[in-house]
Amino acid sequence: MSEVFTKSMARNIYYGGSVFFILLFLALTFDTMGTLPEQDNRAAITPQVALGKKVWEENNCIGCHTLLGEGAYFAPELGNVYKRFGNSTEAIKAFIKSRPVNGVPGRRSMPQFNLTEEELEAIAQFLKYSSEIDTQDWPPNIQG
Amino acid sequence: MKYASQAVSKLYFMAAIGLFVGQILFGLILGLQYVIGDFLFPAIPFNVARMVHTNLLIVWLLFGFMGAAYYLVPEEAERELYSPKLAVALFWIFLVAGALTILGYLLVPYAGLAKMTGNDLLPTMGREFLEQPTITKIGIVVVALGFLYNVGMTILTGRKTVITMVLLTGLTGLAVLFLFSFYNPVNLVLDKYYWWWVVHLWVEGVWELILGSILAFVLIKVTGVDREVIEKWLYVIIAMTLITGIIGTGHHYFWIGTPGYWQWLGSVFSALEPIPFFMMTVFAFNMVNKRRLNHPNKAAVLWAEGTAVMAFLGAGVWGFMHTLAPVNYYTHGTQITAAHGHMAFYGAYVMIVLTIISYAWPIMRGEKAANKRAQVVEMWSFWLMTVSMVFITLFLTGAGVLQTWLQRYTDTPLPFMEVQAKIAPFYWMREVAGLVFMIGLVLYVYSFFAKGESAGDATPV
Amino acid sequence: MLVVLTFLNVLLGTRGYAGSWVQLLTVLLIWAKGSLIIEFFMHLHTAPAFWRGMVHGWLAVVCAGIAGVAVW
Amino acid sequence: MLSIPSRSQPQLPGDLAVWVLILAELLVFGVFFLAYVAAFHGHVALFRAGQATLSIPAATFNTLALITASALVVQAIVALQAGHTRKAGWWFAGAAVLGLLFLLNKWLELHHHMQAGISLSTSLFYMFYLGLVFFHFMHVLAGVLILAWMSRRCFQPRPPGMNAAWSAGAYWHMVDLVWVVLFPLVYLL
Repeated sequence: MSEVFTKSMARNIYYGGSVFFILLFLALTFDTMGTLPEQDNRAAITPQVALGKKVWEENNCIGCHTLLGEGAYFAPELGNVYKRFGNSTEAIKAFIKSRPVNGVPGRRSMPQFNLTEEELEAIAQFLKYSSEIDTQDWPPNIQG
Repeated sequence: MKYASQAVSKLYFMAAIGLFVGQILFGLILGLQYVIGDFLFPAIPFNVARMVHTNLLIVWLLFGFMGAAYYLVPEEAERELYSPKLAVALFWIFLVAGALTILGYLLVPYAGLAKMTGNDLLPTMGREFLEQPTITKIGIVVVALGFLYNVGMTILTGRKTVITMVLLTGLTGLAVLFLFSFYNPVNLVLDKYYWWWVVHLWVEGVWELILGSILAFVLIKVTGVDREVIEKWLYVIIAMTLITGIIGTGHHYFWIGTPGYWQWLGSVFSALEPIPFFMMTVFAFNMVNKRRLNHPNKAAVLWAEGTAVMAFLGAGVWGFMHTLAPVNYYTHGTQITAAHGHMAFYGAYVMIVLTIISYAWPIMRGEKAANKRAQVVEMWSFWLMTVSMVFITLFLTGAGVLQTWLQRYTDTPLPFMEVQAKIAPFYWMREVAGLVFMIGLVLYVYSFFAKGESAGDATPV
Repeated sequence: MLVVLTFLNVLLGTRGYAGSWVQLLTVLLIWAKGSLIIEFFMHLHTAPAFWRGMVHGWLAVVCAGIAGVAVW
Repeated sequence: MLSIPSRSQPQLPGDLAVWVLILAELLVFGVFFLAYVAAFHGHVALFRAGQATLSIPAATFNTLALITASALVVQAIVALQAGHTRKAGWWFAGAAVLGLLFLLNKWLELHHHMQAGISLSTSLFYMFYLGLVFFHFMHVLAGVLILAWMSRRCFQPRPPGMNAAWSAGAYWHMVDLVWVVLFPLVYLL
């Protein structure tokens, strides 16, 4: 079986193929950006939600939890925690507040972050906003 | 060693291995925290340990890539490095910045670190893998630019080969895509969408170019196969990588608030992502079989072949397992993801860095290959680490399957923490496998100091 | 030849015939046209068996998939 | 049917690298075709309603354009093999123009749908229709660029080698082959 296999052709395919698929990806991104307003719940983003996201980030919550399935797998999914806690921001706040400083012997426990009342309300609102993003019906059930 | 300036890579390799040890140490802590929940609490909570574990991984791999570039670029370009001084300076800047960041993670509460480093001015912290303070991120950009300048000038003013051009494209892509880590909109969906441009397009895009070119370089050296042959296969393989991998980003856009068509696009293209890895395996073994010389560095050949196989298994097979949207619907964000992540990172990136270190280190010490006993020790460490990683992956997969079943798939789903208690035996076994990995790593470090009779010269087949 | 087959294809498709035999015929036409392209345009009739088999195999699988649904 | 001197030994017409690409592309299209078929099976009424909004005459014209262009490419290769480089250049140019016609026609069709406010997210049918057609559209675009490039090189002092010509041809025929399946599948079935 004889065949021709040249380096220049392989190179052309590498460059051509890359450019082709980068352009395609950009086109799809463009389309996605146009569609997002319908499903990313951006109307619900208030200054409070913005503060909540900042609290979320500055306490590295993603280091234990997942949010919409992404993050660490050490603690429960929080994308739907608002719904799991019976559509209650108060329940979320109460849980965060109640964490013991020195943990629970032998068990995993969330640290006590000593958040202010404003921060607590903000993070709860952020989690409420997250739970209302259209995620194509994910997670499969309320347990996340 | 053909060019004196190649020696700077020694610094980089040393740092890489040192940080690797640190990474595994924190891996063991994490593994223990999975089963003894209050281990080291509240001194080192899980999130801090995990951040250290993953960030050390990224940083030491970057050290490894840079060291590899400083070693192979002068040899390929047939000239001294453009500026060895810059390379040394950047090394210390990067190391000190990295060490300070890690110390910051460990000594200051994360929120305090955010305040200290002015996260208010440009909030970029607190996102998975991108936890570094904004100022560290800026430092990474500066180091990357200086590094690119140094390597780029060497390549562009010297002999240009396919290997160096692909490497340069990969490194440039790495630096450019990292810029998206500074974009952090409040809109969570947008945040996640572009976050993947760093994470996915790194590990399933440009990093694979770096992997491919390092592997090609080592294969040319240890097999003596014609450069033409290796270079055109390199082109075809990385072309396939980008053709499948770029739209393959879609497998992260299933459930984060993005349009439904990504489920189809992501599933199809990422289902094809194993192809380039498969080609790489076939390619590596073919080249070794067609070798025209018997290189005395048997360990380096073993690492190179191991990379091809484990990258295929970890990135290809384990990735494919949960990449189809209907499967991913149930497995998304479970221990299955962790299993895939461990084997893919080890197989593709850890092993390629160890391959180039294995090849280059003896040469930088003035030998063709390490002595026979050192090589035997090194090969033992290869098998210990690789086999224990296979077991870590299998145990995590077991944990993930059970977790998916109990928490997601049944009619009576159990809460997260109850499920975690039920899968604890898998975590224990994973921890044991992790200990074996650590033993392998200690043996690996020891292999640099082992003494024995010389390994001899390359002989024609 | 290909042109004629295309018109036949269109004719079948537009006349609104229902039923799986029309669909099967359509698939048959796809297969015929595809084979012609592979053999003569792509010039695979002088190619090594592996490549010829791969491309023909692709066409066969796709056609079988379409036909499968038509009958099912 | 067409007279191309056959060779004694089995040989791949074109570069191995191109054939690897062709197999990969066929694989992608093939998976999407089968996915389409499966989705069709699940939502027959939706797909039938969607198909009714498509223009069959325009697509028929497009099929003929692509097939003719493929035939012209074959002529170009025959001419090039015989050493008639200028003639080959014209054949390539003709094929490229037909490809352009395809693109123009297709663009009008897509534009029409976009005007009607239809997008990838409108329905499952339109996701497949627009996705497949646009993906193929990009391939034709790439093919036209390649053919135009080949044509230009034919008029230059150093004409392209046979390997390049066969490879360009093989890629174009692949685009044609995919359309020959895509057209009946999406428009007619």
